[in-house]
Amino acid sequence: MKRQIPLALVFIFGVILIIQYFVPHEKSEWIFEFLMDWIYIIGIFALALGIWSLIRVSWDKIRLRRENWQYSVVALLGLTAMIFFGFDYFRNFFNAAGLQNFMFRHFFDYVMIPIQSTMFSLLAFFIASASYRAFRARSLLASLLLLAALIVMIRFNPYFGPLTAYLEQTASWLLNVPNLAAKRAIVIGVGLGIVATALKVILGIERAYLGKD
Amino acid sequence: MKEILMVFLALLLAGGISSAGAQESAPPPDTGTLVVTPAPAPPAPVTNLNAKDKPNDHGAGVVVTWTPSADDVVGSTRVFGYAILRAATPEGPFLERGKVPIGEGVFEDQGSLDEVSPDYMADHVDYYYKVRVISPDTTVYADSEIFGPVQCFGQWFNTNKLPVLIFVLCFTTLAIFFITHARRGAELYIRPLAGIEAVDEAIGRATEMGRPILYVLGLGTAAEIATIASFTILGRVAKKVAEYQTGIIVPCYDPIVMTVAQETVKASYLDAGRPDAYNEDMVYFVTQSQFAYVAAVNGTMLRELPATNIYMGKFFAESLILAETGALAGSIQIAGTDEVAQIPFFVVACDYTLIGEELYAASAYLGREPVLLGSLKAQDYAKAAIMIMAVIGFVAAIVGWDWYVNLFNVPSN
Amino acid sequence: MNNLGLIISLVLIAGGLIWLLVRSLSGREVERPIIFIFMGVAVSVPLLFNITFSEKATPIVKAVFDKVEYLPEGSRVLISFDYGPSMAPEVQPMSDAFIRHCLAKNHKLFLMGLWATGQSLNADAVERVIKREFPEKVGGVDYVNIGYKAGSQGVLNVIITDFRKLYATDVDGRDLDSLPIFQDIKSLKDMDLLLSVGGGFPGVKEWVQFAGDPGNVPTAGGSAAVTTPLMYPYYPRQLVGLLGGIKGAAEYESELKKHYPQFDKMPTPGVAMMGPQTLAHLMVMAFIVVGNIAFFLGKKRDS
Amino acid sequence: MSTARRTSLIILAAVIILFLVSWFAKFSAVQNTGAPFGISVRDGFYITLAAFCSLAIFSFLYKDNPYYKFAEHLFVGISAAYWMCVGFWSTFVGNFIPKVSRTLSDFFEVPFKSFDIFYFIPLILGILLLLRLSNKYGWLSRWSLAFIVGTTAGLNLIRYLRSDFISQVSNTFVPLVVDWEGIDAFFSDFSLAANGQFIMILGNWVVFIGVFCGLVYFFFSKEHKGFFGTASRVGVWVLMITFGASFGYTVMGRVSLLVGRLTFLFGDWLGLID
Repeated sequence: MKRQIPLALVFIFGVILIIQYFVPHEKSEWIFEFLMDWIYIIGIFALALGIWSLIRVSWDKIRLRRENWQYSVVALLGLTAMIFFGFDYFRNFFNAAGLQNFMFRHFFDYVMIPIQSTMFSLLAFFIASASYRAFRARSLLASLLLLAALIVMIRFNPYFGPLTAYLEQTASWLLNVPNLAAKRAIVIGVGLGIVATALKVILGIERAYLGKD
Repeated sequence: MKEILMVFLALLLAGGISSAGAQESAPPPDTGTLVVTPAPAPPAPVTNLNAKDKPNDHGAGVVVTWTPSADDVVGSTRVFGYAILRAATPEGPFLERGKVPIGEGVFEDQGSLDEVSPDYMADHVDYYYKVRVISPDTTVYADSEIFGPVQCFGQWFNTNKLPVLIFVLCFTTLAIFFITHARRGAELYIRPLAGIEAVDEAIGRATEMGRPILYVLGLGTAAEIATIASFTILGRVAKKVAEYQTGIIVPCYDPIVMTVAQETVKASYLDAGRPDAYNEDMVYFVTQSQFAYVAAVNGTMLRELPATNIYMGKFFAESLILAETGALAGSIQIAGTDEVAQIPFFVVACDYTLIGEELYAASAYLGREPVLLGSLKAQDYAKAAIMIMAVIGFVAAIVGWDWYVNLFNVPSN
Repeated sequence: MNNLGLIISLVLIAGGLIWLLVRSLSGREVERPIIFIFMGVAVSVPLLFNITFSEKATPIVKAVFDKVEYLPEGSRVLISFDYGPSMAPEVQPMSDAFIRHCLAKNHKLFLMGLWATGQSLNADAVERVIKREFPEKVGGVDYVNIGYKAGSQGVLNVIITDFRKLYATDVDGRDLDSLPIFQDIKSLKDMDLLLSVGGGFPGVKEWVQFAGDPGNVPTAGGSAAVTTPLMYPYYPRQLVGLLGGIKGAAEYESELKKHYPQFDKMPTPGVAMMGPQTLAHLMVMAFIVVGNIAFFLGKKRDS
Repeated sequence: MSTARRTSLIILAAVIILFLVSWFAKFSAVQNTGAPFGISVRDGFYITLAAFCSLAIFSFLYKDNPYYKFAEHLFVGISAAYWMCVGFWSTFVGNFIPKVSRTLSDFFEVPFKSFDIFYFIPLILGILLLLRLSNKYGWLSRWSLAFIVGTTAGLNLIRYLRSDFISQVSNTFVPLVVDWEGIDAFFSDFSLAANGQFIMILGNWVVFIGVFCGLVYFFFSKEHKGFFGTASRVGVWVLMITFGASFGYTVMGRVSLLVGRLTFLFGDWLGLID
C-alpha cells in the first residue's frame, strides 16, 4: 500500500503524458494544461515545506548556539521582513500590494540583484584561477584541452599581426565543427540516458526517489 | 518557422499602418506639382485556390493554398503580397485573416478554440475563402474566385509524430527485453567508470580525515531525470557514509528535491543498519535562488571543509564557482552532469567528471542491479542503431532519399 | 592615451608573469588571491583609465573599411538599421562608425530600417551623431532618413526597382522629389554601396539575397556575434566584408581613428568594451603559460 | 580583548564609517540633481547598500569573512522569501484561486474565472505533501511526489526522444561531398575560410567522425579495446578539444559580467566613470 499506490500513480501519469503527446485534439491539450498547472500549485506547498526546513535549521543553530549562529539570525530576519512586505496585501503599511510593495521591490533591487550579479561575476575570477590550476600539459588529453582553449582565447590578442586572421578562422572552425560533433554525441547519449531512465521510472524499476519502508 | 511568423507579424503591422495611412497620405496640399498618374492595371489574380482542414492539429485551423499571381516574378513591382480573406457565407462579408509576402502560396488560417476570443473559429462549420493579390498601391488589387465550403476539426492522432511512436515502442521493447534477460541471470559486462570508482575511495578518505561529504544535487527539480539519477547515486553514497560513520551534508535548491533526498538518505541509513545515526538536518533546504544557493554552499565548503564534494545532477553557470571553491577548500571533487554547456568547467576544475550519459550509467552501475544494467545494454544497442542510421543518412543525403531524411523531421510541439 | 594603455598593460602583464614565474620557480604554487587581484586589475584598469587597444582590422573588416574609403567622394551609401533596442549595445557602434566614416568622406547618406522595433533608432542616430558631430551637413542634401517600412524582404523587392513605390516622403514628411539628394535616385540600383547593420531576420542575409545580388550593388554590413558565422559563407563573393560582433565594431572604430585624426575624440564604445576583454584574455593566457612553465620546470627538477 | 577581536572591531568601525560617508556623498549627489530631500536620503542609502552588498561578496575572493557571511545569509533569507511570495501571488492567487472560489477571488482582487472541481486535486496533493512533517502520515506525501515524478518522466521521455535524439540524429545527415565540382576546384579553394569547398567537406567529415567516435566512447557494455578502443580514444580527443574551446570562449561572457559589476561600482556608486 505504501509503495504500490505511488508506483501506480507514476505509471498512470507517465503513460498519460506519453499518449498525450501523440494526440493533437483539444481534449488532450486540456489535460496537458491541467497537469502542468497542478505541478505548479503543488510546488507552492513544497516551497512552504522548504521555508519550514530553512527556519528549523536556522532556529536549531540559534538555539544550540552553534558556530556562526548569529548569521542565522540575519537569514531569519531577511526572510521575515521579505515575507512580511511580500504579503502586505492589506496595504496596512505601504501603498502597493504584494509583489508591488515598495519595500519588497527595493529589497529585490538593492539587495538581491546586486548580490546575485556579483556572485555571477565571481566567475570571471574563478575562470582565471581554474585556467592557472588546471590547464597544464600533463597528458595528451590535458594538452588538447589547453591548446583549444588558447587558440580560442588568442583572438583577443591584438598583437599577432597577420596571424590574427588565421587564428580567428581556426577558432571559429573549432567552435563550429568539432564542437558541434562532440556536443551532438553528448546530446544523443544524454537523450538516450534520459529516455531510458524515464522509462525505468515509469515502469517502477528505478525507485530510489521513493525512499524505503 | 519563427521567421515566417515574424514576416507575418510585420505584414500584419504593415496592413494596419498602410490601411490607416491610406486616407491620410492623400496628396499633401502644399506640394504644387502633383503628377496624377492613372491607376495602374490590377495584377493578375491567383489561381488554383484550395482550402482544407489543417491536419494533425487541435482544430480551428485551415490551410489555404494557391498558385501565385502571374505577375509575382522577380523584379516586378506589381505584386506586394497576398491577403487571405474568409467569410461564413459565399456572399460575404469577407474579413482579412492574414497576409503573406510575395512568392508564397500557402497560408495557415489559425483561429482560436476559445469561444470568447475575437479569433474564435468553430469546428465543423462551413467557411469560404478567397485570396487577394495586393500591390504597393492599396487601392489596386485583384481577388480570386471564392473557395468553399471548408470545415475544420481536431484530430486524435498526429501522423507527423508516427516516427516518435515507432522509436518509443522499439526502445521500450529493447529495454524490457534486456531487463528480463538480465533478470534471468545473464552476466552483463559494464566498463568501469573512473568517477564512480573514485566515490568509494573518496568516502574512505573522508572517514580517515574525519570530515564530512558534501553532496550537491544541482539545480534540477525532483522530476528532472538527471536529479532522479542523482538520487540513486546519493542513496548509494549515503549508505557507504552510514557504514563508515562519516557525515554527509546535502544542501538542496528545490524543496521537493529536499523531501526526496531526505527519504533517500533515511532509507540508506536504514539499509546500513544505522537508522539512529540519521538526522533530518543532514538534508536541508537553502533557497530557490541560483546564486543565493551557491553563496550558501560556498560558505559551507569553506566552513565545514568537506573531504569530498560530489556534484551530480543539473548544473548551470554556478558549476565553476562551486568547483573552484571546492578546490580551494582542498576537497576531492567528483562531478556529473548532463548539462552540455557546463561539462567543460567540471572537467577542468574537478578531479573526476561523469560526462553526460555517464551520469545515467553511473546510477545503474552503482546499483549493480541486473534490471538497471539491462537498460544500459538497451541504450548501447540504440546507439549502435543510430550509427547505422547515420551512415544510411549520409548515403541518403548524397543519393537524395528525401523520404528517409523526412522520417526524422518531427514537428516541434 | 593609447600608448599609455599599451605601456600600462604590458607592464602589468610582464610584472604579473615575472612575479608568478618567480613564485612558481621557488616551488610554491601561486595563491589564488594573487590571481584574483591580477584579474581584477586587468578588468578595472581599462575601465577606470579608459585604456584601449588599437584593434588591428582583420581582412573581412578591412574590406568594408576600404570599400567606403575608396569610393569616390559623393558616392551614395545606404545604411539600413536592422536591429532593435535589445541588440543596440552590440551593433549600434557599427552603424555609428559607418555614418561617421561616410560623412567624413562626403558620401551621400541614405538611412532606412527593416525592423519595426528599431524604428526610432535611425532617427536617434541622426540626432546623436549627424546633427551633433556634422552640423554642416544638410538634411535632404547630404543625408536623408526615409525610415522604416513594413514588409521585410518585400520592401527590398520593391525598392530594388523603385523607391517611390513605397516611400513617398522621408521621415520628416518631405516629398522625396523635393529633396536634392533624391534627384537622380530611382532605385537601390543607383546606390554605390549598401550597408546593413543587423542582428537577425531580416538582416544582412536578406540584403544580399534581395538587393545586393539581384541589383548587382556591392553589399556589406555588420551583425551580432551570434549570427555572424551564418554570414561567413557569403564572403567574399556576395558580401564585400562583414563586422562581426563588438570586436568587429572595435576594429572598424580603430581603423577609422587611424585614418581620420578628426575622430580622435569620438566615442568608441566598441573599442572601450574591448579594452577589459583584451587585457583579461591576455591575463588568463599568461596564467596558463606561466603555470605550464612552472609545471615543466618542476617536472625536470623532480626527475 | 584579543588582538584578533580588536582588529575585527576596527574593521567593522571603518566599514560603518565608510558606509555613512558614502551615504552622505550619494545623498548630496542625488540632491544636486534636484531631487527632494526624502528621496535623496533614500536613494543615497540604497545605492550605498547595493555597493556594500557587492563588496561583501567580492571579499569572499580573499577569504571567508563576517561580511561575506552576513551578505550570504541575508541573501538566502531574502531570496527564499522572495520566491515564496512570487509563487504565492503568481501561481496560487493568479492561477488557483480564480478557479476555486469567487469569495477568495474578490478578496484578492483577481478576476474570478469559473469554478473547476479538478483544481481541488492539486490542493489535496499539496496538503498531502505537507503531511511529511507528520511521522505517522508522512508516507502519504509520496503520492504527490509520485504524481510529479510520473508526469514529468512521461513528459521528459518524449521531449528528449524527439529533440535530443531524433532531431540530432537527423541533423547528422549531411552529405560528405558538397557540390563536387571536380578535383581542380577542390584544391583551388584550399583556404580555411568557412565557405571554401575543402573546408566544408572536411567539416562534414569531422562532424561525422566526431559524432561516431563520441558515441563509441559512450558505449558502456563493451570493453574499449581494439577498434572500439581506438574509436573511443578519438572520441575523447574530440570531447577534450571541444571542452577547451568552450572554456576559452566563455571567458568573454564572464568578463562582461565583471565589467557590468565594476561599472556599477565605479560609475553608479563612486562616480569615477560615466
